[in-house]
Amino acid sequence: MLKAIVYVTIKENVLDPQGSAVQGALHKLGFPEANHVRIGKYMEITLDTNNEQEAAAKVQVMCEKLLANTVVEDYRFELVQTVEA
Amino acid sequence: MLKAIVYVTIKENVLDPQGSAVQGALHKLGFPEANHVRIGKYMEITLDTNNEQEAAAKVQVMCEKLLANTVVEDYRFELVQTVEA
Amino acid sequence: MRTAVLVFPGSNCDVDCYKAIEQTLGTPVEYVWHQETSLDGFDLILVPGGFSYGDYLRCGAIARFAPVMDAVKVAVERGAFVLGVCNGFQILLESGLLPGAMRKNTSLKFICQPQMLRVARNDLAFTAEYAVGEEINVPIAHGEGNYYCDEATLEELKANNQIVFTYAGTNPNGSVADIAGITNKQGNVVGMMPHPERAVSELLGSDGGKRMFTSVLNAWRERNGAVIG
Amino acid sequence: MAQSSVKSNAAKEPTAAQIAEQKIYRQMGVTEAEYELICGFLGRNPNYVEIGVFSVMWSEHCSYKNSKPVLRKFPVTGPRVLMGPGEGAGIVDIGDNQAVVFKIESHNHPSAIEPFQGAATGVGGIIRDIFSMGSRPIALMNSLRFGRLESERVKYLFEHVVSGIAGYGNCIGIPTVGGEVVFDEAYEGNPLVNAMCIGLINHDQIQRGVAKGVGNPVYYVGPATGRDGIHGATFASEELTAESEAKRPAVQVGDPFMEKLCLEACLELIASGNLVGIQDMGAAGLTCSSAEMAAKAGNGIELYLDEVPQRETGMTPYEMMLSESQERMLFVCTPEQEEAATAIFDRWGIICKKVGKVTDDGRLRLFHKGEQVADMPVQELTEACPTYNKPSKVPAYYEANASVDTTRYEEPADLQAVLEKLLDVPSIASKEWVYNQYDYMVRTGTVIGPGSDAAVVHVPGTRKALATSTDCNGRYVYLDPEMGGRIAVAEAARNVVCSGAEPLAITDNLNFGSPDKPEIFWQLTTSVDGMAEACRVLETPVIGGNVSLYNENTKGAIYPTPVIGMVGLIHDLDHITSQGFKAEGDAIFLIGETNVEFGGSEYQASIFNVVEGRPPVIDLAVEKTMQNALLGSIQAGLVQSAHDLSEGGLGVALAESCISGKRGASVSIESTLRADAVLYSESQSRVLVSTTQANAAAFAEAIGKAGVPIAQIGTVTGETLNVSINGASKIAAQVSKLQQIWKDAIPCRMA
Ligand SMILES: Nc1ncnc2c1ncn2[C@@H]1O[C@H](COP(=O)(O)OP(=O)(O)O)[C@@H](O)[C@H]1O
Ligand SMILES: [Mg+2]
Repeated sequence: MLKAIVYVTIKENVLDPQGSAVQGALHKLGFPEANHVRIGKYMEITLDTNNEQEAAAKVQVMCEKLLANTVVEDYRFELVQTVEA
Repeated sequence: MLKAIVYVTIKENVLDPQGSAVQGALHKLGFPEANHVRIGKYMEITLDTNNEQEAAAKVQVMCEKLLANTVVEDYRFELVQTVEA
Repeated sequence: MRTAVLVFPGSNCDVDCYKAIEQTLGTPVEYVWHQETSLDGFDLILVPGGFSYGDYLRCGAIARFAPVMDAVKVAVERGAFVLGVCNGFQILLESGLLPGAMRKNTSLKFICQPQMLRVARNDLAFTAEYAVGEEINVPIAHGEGNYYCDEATLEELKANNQIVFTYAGTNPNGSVADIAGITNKQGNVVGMMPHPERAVSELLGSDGGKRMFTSVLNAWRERNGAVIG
Repeated sequence: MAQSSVKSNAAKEPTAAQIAEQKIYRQMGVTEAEYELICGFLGRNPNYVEIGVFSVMWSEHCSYKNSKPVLRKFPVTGPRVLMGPGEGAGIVDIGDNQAVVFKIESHNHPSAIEPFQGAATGVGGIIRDIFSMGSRPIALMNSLRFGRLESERVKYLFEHVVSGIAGYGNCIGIPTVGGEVVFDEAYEGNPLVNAMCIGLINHDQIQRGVAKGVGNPVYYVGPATGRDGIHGATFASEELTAESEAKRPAVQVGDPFMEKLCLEACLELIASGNLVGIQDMGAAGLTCSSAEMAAKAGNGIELYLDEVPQRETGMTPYEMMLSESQERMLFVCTPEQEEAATAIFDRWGIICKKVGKVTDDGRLRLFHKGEQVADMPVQELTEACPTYNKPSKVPAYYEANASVDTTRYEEPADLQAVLEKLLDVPSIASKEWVYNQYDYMVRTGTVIGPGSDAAVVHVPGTRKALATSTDCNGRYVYLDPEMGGRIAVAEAARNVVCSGAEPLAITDNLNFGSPDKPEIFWQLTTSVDGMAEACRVLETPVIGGNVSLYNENTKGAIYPTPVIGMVGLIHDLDHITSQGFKAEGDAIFLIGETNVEFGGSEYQASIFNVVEGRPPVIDLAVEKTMQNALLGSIQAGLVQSAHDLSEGGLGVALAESCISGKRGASVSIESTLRADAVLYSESQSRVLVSTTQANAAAFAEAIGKAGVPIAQIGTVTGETLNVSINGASKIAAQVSKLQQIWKDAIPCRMA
């Protein structure tokens, strides 16, 4: 079986309220060295298939259609083999 | 400079409503092979320091105190060297 | 004028939209389930607020794939009036019927409060009974109403006069150019974060949203040359 | 399956003999005497599943073993009561075949550990209690207590509890219309999170959780069961210790979206008539719901646990029975109704699975993998838990307070500075920071949202409305449980009356420390005496409630905090009244009598930094007369605004009426009392009222005729609050400035 690991991040030039808020909170917590914070999503999708090529094509479609909103977000993904449980 | 890459995931046995909803949506979209979806957070924190050991200790504290809710979430992180912009 | 109120799993303001039509217009109104594939015969389509699919992943991201959204596209083509409020606006953005995307409010908090809006144009079916520059009280209630679009899109919105409402006073959520509501180029699709359906009677604190409904009814009448409806 | 497989734990479970020998039941909170009883009922030693099921059914949370004798003191009947304590929620008639359903519930312990999910699932649980009666939920309330808003931990708890409540209520689309928040050292480390839900129902739609009809199928509805919150029920009945910290996985995660679907589908099922009985799976999940449904019908139930939808692999019967996974329901229908019933859940995309059947043997039998794994008598599970009459003792602090002279404080020279300081106290300050995070308008029925004495929600399709308020002053209850208990009920009723409503009934949440301590048990019983007395005099029976004991931390017990949730009926929308001054020139009246009463007051606590002496005295007959007279005047259309005097006395009430109305007032008072008492005493049964000049005389006459003290003390005017006492100016403050202090107090501390 394959597992797709998908990273969705807010585009570099889009102001990210969550990242800014966390950065502010880190400063307040006493970490002034945290000078740039970006927050995104990390998704793990187990796929009932072993065909890497096919899987990659499908995950790409999933990302474009659903997992990321490409107006504001970028995405990338990796496929890893998992051992059958 | 260093960049901390933090992954926050929902603990294995804790319900992930978001993951379940996305899994359902993927099925309806025609991806029945997506059989287990978990959604977590992905964060990048640029740190104004080059001391890896110190940075690791600090990021650990950030995770425990702010970035992860350790009651229901697990976290892990990596430190990578970045080139000065 | 026949009105459809779409119902997605997790829609909450469907009832409020329905009541607003019933009470302010008294024209026929029906709930339409997200699995329906046709909106034929409906003149006004309300995409209500709420938390479709729990707003999990992104607000409106999952609802956009409901069969009824294909029917909405068809209806838009034939010129039906479409109003998306709050989550409905988010769904219209996600489905590409309106440009842009939503981010979390800058405060990262859900905000529910009375809100003053400035009407930017009154040559639309939905706003004809307001004056340009008029300030109206229409409440907001959202966690992700921080409208975003890139520079080019903003220029285009301005050039085409697609901004319908802006926040008067303090911008509550950080939206680009204080945008509270926009329309498509044709002017028959409007999306807005504030809730006009919650502002149709002084008993509830404001009737500032009422004229959006009476306006669209008039527009429909004019279009159809009808006397009653 | 991709999930890493979890090996069955069944093999590791102790045997019946080991449970007996090693007294394993004691870890589950079962005493030796209780264990002996259970063995007697079974005729043998219970196995692990059985002792687990008994332990949750016999926990304080489910059995009320320590509080039952106390709860019996409450009046629970009245001409309007359709259903009192016993079912999920109580029901009160509001005429025209309609009724109001409401109940309050606590989620204190889970919220202390995981504030967001703890509070969220608390809200989810109380909503299920309401819709499982067949009722459409129309409003949520919440009553919160935290430590002082200073430490980072308190701020964290406060912030996340509020967003947990908001997250759940907003998503499910039920307006959170009001509540209360109090900050006091007494709640440091042990916050209180009480949530109340109110619903509407037609008389003929009222459901009962009964498993009637031998042979009928039993259905499970909602998301799959996981290992969430196993032993949550016993957990809620223990003190918070480092040890309970280690039980963290006991926290459940809420899914308001799932509950929304469940709510709509269940209401559709009920409207379709295709069911016999329905109950939510709350504390102790499948165990409690199945045992109670069977017991109420005098029947038994068989459950086939392999059929139970499971989120994780390898779950044992013990885990399935004790799981507190959220958003689940259990219902019984006839075989003829099955098809129609399951079709409804299909349409909403919710799991609906047959998991058992109703039997005639009065036993709860569990089957798993072809074997019977438990066999227990349901009446004994639900009814036979011994109740305990705990020893009670008057605490030393109470005796000592008898001789404290609460008038000995020196009157401060600057009484305006006192007002400003009080407005900055987070417990008194504006709660906008909290309620602006709640969608209080969804369903477009909220006529008066958060920020007035009571919230008012329209009853759709009628001229009627419901008013609701939650109240409890823990300091008063601590200083004098009997008086404090009376005041809690009276104040809740007064708030509801001020909004133009006739008080109907209450639900209560008894938040106390450990009843094993005689002084705490005394607080519990004595305060219930006071509450019960007030309920009788004010004719507001108790139709349900909740008990949360063991609210202690390393520093000791919380203040005894019996929170009252009151619901009142507004007979006509025209009667709706709010606290803000309405128009320039209106006459301002103070009704009720003021005495020098500083014990337990905000003035005493904030200015003199002590909580001592006796709290204000309340005469319930006087209160009742005052409320009747005021309500009569409101209904007669004589009143512009009404605001009850509570924490901070007249001074704070005046400021609040000015701020809410965005108007000033000119007030001058003649009094033989010291000026600080005139302004900041918390004497009971008082209300600040404004009327038009035209109605002033009629109002004064109506109140006076009832024998209630009344004085016209000023007029609404300008943009400043001016107060003079015996001719000397004591306060002259811009309303905008007072408003700033009051509004900024919480946001500034949270920034
Ligand atoms: N403080 C109280 N005052 C009055 N009734 C109470 C109180 N606490 C619990 N009850 C009643 O006892 C019954 C059992 O309560 P409970 O077990 O909490 O119900 P549930 O199973 O819905 O949680 C309910 O009807 C409840 O209203
Ligand atoms: Mg009050």
